[in-house]
Amino acid sequence: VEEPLIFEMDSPGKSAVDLPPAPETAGGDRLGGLKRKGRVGLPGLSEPEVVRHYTRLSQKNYGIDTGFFPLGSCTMKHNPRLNEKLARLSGFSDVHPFQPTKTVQGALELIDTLADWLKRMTGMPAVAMSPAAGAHGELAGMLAIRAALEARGDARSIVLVPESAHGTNPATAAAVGYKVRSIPANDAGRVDVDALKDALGPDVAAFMITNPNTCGLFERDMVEISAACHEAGALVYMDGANYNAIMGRVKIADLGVDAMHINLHKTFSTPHGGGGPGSGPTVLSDALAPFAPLPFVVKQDSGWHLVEHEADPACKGAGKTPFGRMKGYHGQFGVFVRALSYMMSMGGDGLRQASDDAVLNANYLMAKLSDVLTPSFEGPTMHEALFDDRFLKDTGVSTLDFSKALIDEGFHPMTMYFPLVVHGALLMEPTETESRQTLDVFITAVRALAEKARSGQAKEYFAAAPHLTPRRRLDETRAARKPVLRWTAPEATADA
Amino acid sequence: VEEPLIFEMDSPGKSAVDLPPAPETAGGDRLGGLKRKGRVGLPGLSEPEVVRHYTRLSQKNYGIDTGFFPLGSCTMKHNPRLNEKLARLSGFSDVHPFQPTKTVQGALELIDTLADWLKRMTGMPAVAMSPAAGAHGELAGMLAIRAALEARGDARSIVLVPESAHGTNPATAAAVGYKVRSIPANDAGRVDVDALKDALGPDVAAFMITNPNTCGLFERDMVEISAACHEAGALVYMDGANYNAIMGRVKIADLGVDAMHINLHKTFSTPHGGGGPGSGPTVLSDALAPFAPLPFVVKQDSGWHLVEHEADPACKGAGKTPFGRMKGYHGQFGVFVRALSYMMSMGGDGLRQASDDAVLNANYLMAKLSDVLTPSFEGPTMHEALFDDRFLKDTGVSTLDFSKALIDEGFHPMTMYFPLVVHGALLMEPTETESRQTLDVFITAVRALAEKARSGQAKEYFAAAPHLTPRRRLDETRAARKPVLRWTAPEATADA
Amino acid sequence: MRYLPLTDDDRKAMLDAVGVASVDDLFRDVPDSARGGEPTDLPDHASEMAVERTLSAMARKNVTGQDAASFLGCGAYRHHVPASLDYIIQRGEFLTAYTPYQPEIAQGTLQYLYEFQTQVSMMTGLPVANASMYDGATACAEACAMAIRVTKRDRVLLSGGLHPHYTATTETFLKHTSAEVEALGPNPLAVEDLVGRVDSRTACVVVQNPDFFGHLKDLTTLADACHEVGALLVVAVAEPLSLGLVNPPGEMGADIVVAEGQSLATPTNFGGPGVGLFATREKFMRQMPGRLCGETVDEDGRRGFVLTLSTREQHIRREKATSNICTNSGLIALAFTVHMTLLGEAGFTGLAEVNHATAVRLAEKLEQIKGVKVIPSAFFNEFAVRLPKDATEVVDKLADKGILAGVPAARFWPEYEELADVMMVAATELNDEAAIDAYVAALKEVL
Amino acid sequence: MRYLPLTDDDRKAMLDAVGVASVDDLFRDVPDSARGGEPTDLPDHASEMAVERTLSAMARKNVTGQDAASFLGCGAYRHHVPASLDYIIQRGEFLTAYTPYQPEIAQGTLQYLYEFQTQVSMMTGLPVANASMYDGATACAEACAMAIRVTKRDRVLLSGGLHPHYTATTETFLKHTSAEVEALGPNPLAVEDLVGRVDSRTACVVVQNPDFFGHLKDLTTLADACHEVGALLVVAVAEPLSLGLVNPPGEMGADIVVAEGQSLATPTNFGGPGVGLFATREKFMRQMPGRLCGETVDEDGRRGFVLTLSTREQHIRREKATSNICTNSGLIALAFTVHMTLLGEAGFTGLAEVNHATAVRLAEKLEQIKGVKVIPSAFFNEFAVRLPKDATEVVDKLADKGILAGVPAARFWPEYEELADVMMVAATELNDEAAIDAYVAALKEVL
Repeated sequence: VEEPLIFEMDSPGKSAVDLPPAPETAGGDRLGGLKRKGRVGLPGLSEPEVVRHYTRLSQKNYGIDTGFFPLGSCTMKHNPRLNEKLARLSGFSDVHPFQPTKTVQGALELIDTLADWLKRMTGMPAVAMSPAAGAHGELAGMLAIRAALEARGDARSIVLVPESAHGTNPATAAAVGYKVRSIPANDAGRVDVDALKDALGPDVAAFMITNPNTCGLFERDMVEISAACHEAGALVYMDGANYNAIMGRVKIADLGVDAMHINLHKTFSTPHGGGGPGSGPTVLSDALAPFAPLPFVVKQDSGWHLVEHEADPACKGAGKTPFGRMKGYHGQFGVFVRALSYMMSMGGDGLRQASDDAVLNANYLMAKLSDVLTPSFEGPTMHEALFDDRFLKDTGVSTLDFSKALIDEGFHPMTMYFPLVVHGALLMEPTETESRQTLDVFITAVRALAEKARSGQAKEYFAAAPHLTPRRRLDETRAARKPVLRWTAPEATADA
Repeated sequence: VEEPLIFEMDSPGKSAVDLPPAPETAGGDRLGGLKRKGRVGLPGLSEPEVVRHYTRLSQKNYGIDTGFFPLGSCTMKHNPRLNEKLARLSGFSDVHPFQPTKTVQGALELIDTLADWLKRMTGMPAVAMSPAAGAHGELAGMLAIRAALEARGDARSIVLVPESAHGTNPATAAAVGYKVRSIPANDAGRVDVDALKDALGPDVAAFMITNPNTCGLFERDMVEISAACHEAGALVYMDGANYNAIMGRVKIADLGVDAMHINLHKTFSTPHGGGGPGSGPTVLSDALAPFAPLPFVVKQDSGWHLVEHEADPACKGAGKTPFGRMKGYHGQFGVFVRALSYMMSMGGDGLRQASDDAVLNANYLMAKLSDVLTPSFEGPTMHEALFDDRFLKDTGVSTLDFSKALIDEGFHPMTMYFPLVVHGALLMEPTETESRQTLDVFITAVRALAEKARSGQAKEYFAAAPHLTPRRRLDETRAARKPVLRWTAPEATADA
Repeated sequence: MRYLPLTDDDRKAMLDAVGVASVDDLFRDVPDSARGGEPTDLPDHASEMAVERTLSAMARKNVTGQDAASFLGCGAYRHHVPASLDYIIQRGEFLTAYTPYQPEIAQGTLQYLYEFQTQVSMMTGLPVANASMYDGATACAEACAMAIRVTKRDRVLLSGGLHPHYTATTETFLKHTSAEVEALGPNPLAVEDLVGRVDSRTACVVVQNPDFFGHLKDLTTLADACHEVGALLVVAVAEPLSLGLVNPPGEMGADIVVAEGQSLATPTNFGGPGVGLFATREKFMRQMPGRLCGETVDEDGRRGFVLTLSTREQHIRREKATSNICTNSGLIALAFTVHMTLLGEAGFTGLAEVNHATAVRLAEKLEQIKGVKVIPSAFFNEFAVRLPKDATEVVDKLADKGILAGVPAARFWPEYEELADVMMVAATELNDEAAIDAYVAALKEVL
Repeated sequence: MRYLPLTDDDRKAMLDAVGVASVDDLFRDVPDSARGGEPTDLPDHASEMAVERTLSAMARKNVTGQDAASFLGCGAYRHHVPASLDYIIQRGEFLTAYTPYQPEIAQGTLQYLYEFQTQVSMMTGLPVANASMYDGATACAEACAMAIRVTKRDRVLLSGGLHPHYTATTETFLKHTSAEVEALGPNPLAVEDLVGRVDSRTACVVVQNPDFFGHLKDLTTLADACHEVGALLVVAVAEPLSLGLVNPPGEMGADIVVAEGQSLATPTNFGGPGVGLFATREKFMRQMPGRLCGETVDEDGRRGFVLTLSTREQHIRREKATSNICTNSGLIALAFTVHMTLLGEAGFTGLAEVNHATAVRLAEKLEQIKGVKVIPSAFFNEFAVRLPKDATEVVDKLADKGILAGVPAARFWPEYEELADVMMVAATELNDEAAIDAYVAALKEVL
């Protein structure tokens, strides 16, 4: 069944909302003559039509709730409904950011409690809670690094980034005014430490490293890397995208890093929501802690206090010189509630077990698929299994085709063509919330598809996949060449 | 994707619920040696698996939220989420039926307020709130009738039921100890009043009539029928299954009836839930009011009072002699909240408009389909459009085949083979919550299918329909011949 | 009016298509004397906000289990409801579906009903179960009617330990049949002689386990006595969680088990809706009331599920149906089955253990109060206590202190003076140590 | 541990398949000095019940908009959220999906983003909109960065009427670029001379409408002044509901409109998450930050939607990307678009009217209190007032009386003594007559 756009379902005058009557006023409106003249152009629908429309749209989507979602580097784990329920307690949801702080002690306590958990887990002394997502957390970390360097009168100009890094790393470094230099990987899929050491110098502000890295591997030389950076006067930003593999196993502080963001919407299940909202608290070392952005919560004898200004005695008086503000208000509070709900549910023991199971699941996939796919690097791997496209050589089937064929088997494809350091990458992240039964069904399907591809008889089948979806492959070139980014009434088009 | 049974997903020892620790006790258990010995046999699953399992199962279902559901006599109207939200207020959901009544004044107020709305709408002086569904409401009504007749020393032995009635009517009459006599319909699809008058006599306890009747027609002679019954000393039970057509238009009291149940889960949108829970409050005339079942709510100076015993002064002292009790506790309270939420949202004006629109929608379907299907009776019809299978004559396509083919077009089929008074009946009830656009799409699909059927070329297509569903036609004979009503472990089967 | 999609333009165009001038014309079959039914004394339609405000105000007038420490049972139990359960039952595909008459597009409903029937069968220890009844009380009444059909006898004996609402509902249902219902009076202290009352006229004996006062009993002797004379033993279970810890009725010889599923499905909701569970022996399958879901295959040979044995039902059998039940408790059955699936073997038995231990803990503390006596020697998560004062007064005073302490027996039997000092008390996993201590302290104060 | 499906048996079998003895072996790449990361000082896993109890206790320490009459705004507004909206955004297919990288199985997300972009475009009066940003403040910062890219100039002028958090965020974002940010100080009373400050070095001027103090302004002259020198006008909208009643920025000459969508999407949630709206002129399309959804066709020629113009984004462009944004606010964008669809033209404009009338009503009543002055002559649903006393103290005292009366300007500018008696007050459809009267009465008491 095709589902039209809401604009194509318009019945003028209809509304799915009944309004209370507007109160009488003595003096008419006070709009200063700025009242809107024309229609907005919004369509009118009744409530039954709206509910059915979005229900039907939802049925064209794939989510963790509907099936296995091994999208590498995205940590698509189960999203508990308890998180949603607690975030909707009116004591959390119906609280305004600018209430007198004596009326929001529970909200401040929640922020401080979550911060405390994050600090204990990572062993880091401080955390900036306000970043709204991973990339935003990177920005906070890099701003803190720049502030710290400037505070010691040594801003520097270069940030080093491994070639396997997520695109957000160089983009963030550039946003903070740094030039970006790429560091190559070695044959084992890890940072080439010698190359890094060669690149370190008096103008290097920081090294941004993802660990476990985007090939799914732990950077064995991490402690040495941090030491080398610090020795060269540079700071270490660790991208926390893959933190799920090591929480409860590795204290971040022990790796010598200065900053790491944590994606609450991935690692702490809060959930991804089709593209957010996220939340990216950034843990900071002692070197960076004084520069953490506004606002932040401190516990005082009189209760929890929200520091919103540099002039606040809890700021300046306490040796803090915040580098600024990341966004409006006090962080992604609704996401905090969900994250704390998850963390308390899992506990210290459960979080460690989650890392163990995530890593075990990835290694199990690797073990069970290594003979039919081509693993890019030697294991053990961490929470992801990386393959390249050598197994597809001479089959005429591409990584893209192979992934699209998996959709017809009932699975969300793995991450494709990332990381860039291997050819035709297939990056699978099973997470700890998948059962062995599910992995086995997936393994069977992947093996069958790999055999089908290698048979040489199925090139057209793969090229045409997926076959069973609400839409077949979409023409992305056409979309980009002459972008149509909004609906326009057919009449208007005819006029144009 | 196939979805196994939960029993086939078992991992022993697993659970999707973490329990609090059991408290220590001084003296061990107090089970008197009756502790369970063996396993229950339940499967162990984790929360992610359970959520995914039921999400996937849900996707094999069709509901109002997913599409048009013109199932005749079932009033499948939109189910507002406001109802669900308000029923979940802890002040309603987390209240125990046996709290001291001073702690549940709001709950009693709600029951009394809903009763008041029902009485005002129908013009009837009393209502029994406790029946749990339509058939249960019928039972309450017939028990009240029997009690009233016995109270006047004239129990009688026969109940008259039109041949077009729902099966629950004769089943209910039988459950109250009456013999059932069928009254034929006339050519206009209505009760044959002469036949009824002939059948009325000193041993007739009641006439059970559905109005609008199951052919979708209003019983024009209703006032006369009631008068004739009363004259013969019989009482009139009106089946309220089709009340949606006339609420706000016709006061039930004006029709001279003595009892009518109201399906809150149909007429008042509370919703149907794949088969309940329902709620069937039964409005009663003055003749029946004293016999209404326990419990009931009365407003007193000190607040709302719940009458739970015949010995209560608000019962015996007030001339009430309840015929008994219909079920545990005080009625389908959670359903009451939803119904009142809907009724207050609609208001008196909205409820009348709902009837008008439901009737208009049915007549529109009738008008737009009369040339391709074969309407059974002359209109205007009320909220349903009834067709028979004459239009399928000599096509080799049955009513069943035709209905199943509609599924492939994205619609839930209409009611088939009911009422029994026409051959191969197709009974469509669009309800007021469908838009004209939806009806037009449906009309186009039905017209195309009717033409396809009449082309004579598509017999096999229809016989094999539906084609696009999670399951094709199911073997019901096999299911009934050797019933398998529960899962059994494969080993156990092998042993048997 | 947000729920109505027709606009005035639509209405006009549709009236034109129908060929009438106004909607009034469509109601022309209504006799003149019955026109003008508009309920002019009802308020007009209202915004979500306004409705929410009005109903929230009513809700706030109730004392909830969150406002007060609650120890109430008597067939309705307060347990933790997992968040995922409440999410699943609100999915539109479940919530807004009809009874699964079209199995090709109702496999979701049908499969969960099949899972439900299997779970109920496992819990009760009987091989077949139906797809739900209205509630425990009506299921009990239907069980008696079924026993009468099966045995072709007329005498029904109801234990005095049966939930008084079950007793009253059964009496009402059977009032106008040939059945003779003998309901024994309540007596929490004495041993009831049911065995001695069974005879060759008896269709069935109905007992509750644990009974209304909390007594947990071995039913084997009674079952044997019933079977010896060809009567059936019907066992009612008001707290199905007990089946996680206690020997199931099916293994003690019950022929029919009925139960109220609320405790494992939904909050107490002031008593409704619940869900009736109904299980029996294989040989009685075709005499069961209610819907049944069965396994079969589709045209392509794939396993699927359908409603079956509908020749028992009223839409086929009409006045000869086994019951008049039609709509039942589908969504509450779903809630029940989801909860049972979430719990699994380990969770179900573990939760039962926590409940029992909590109740024992409470009993041990109450027994230390002078004049307070816990009546049953064996119980699950609920027990009657005898107080040194009038129980209704005690409950009333404790309610003012924020403790919903129990249900006075006098609420059900105001005429039995000897029960005036008896109160039923339940404890579940939601009653933590602090709540128990607060209860004990408050009770001491008012005694 | 309810979220973990592996059993110990599974783990053992899987370790065997991998060929290692224990999970520790899988972590062998971790340097010895970094082992032992187990957070032993954290509590163990807990039941749903226990977590709910702990977090509910925190929630109860907050005063909610249901406990107190709330008149707070300053960029976060309390509106009625329709029940159907909250249902839709909780559907697992939306809630648990990822960013729609695989369009064949993400048409649900993509179609609503396309609907969202269209609605934002319609509301703002600008032809293209993106698929959401984090919030209004970051959208504002991104707009300035974009204006710098488009104009290849460095000066950014921020109005003193801009939300102070938007100002601070923009300053932070642009801190280490070549940009020179000039942020004017707050002055609710004076007319700001923005026109006189625009020059040929100006990349953009940012104003808020209605501004932080509630002033509603005609921006046409300022737009002309900007365009005359080749600068862009960026307009921030903190209360998008105002666009239902007020001339949209696009029609007053804005080149970029940024807004905070929270007010139409979610409860206030102590300030987050929100959703940033971002719209601009067609010619700047390829310079926009954030995700964009575009229309296309599939292999069978059917209309479908995809993420497009991703060559602007960091996963392609890396350090040359238009922004580093990746995850944005998909689910809040869904909430926004569902609410806008529910409202439709009639509901959106009608709700705006109710809000304005409610605010006017409140203003009229406040103006009758001696010493209280409503500052803006034209406003939408919020306005600054000058009090005869210190505003912080007044707010504090009224909070104790159950009135959340407003936000003192001193909360944002503690250093501006002349703002000590200024308070921002908002009124929405949720403030009924009774709440307004209670407010006025309580305010009189404390003044």
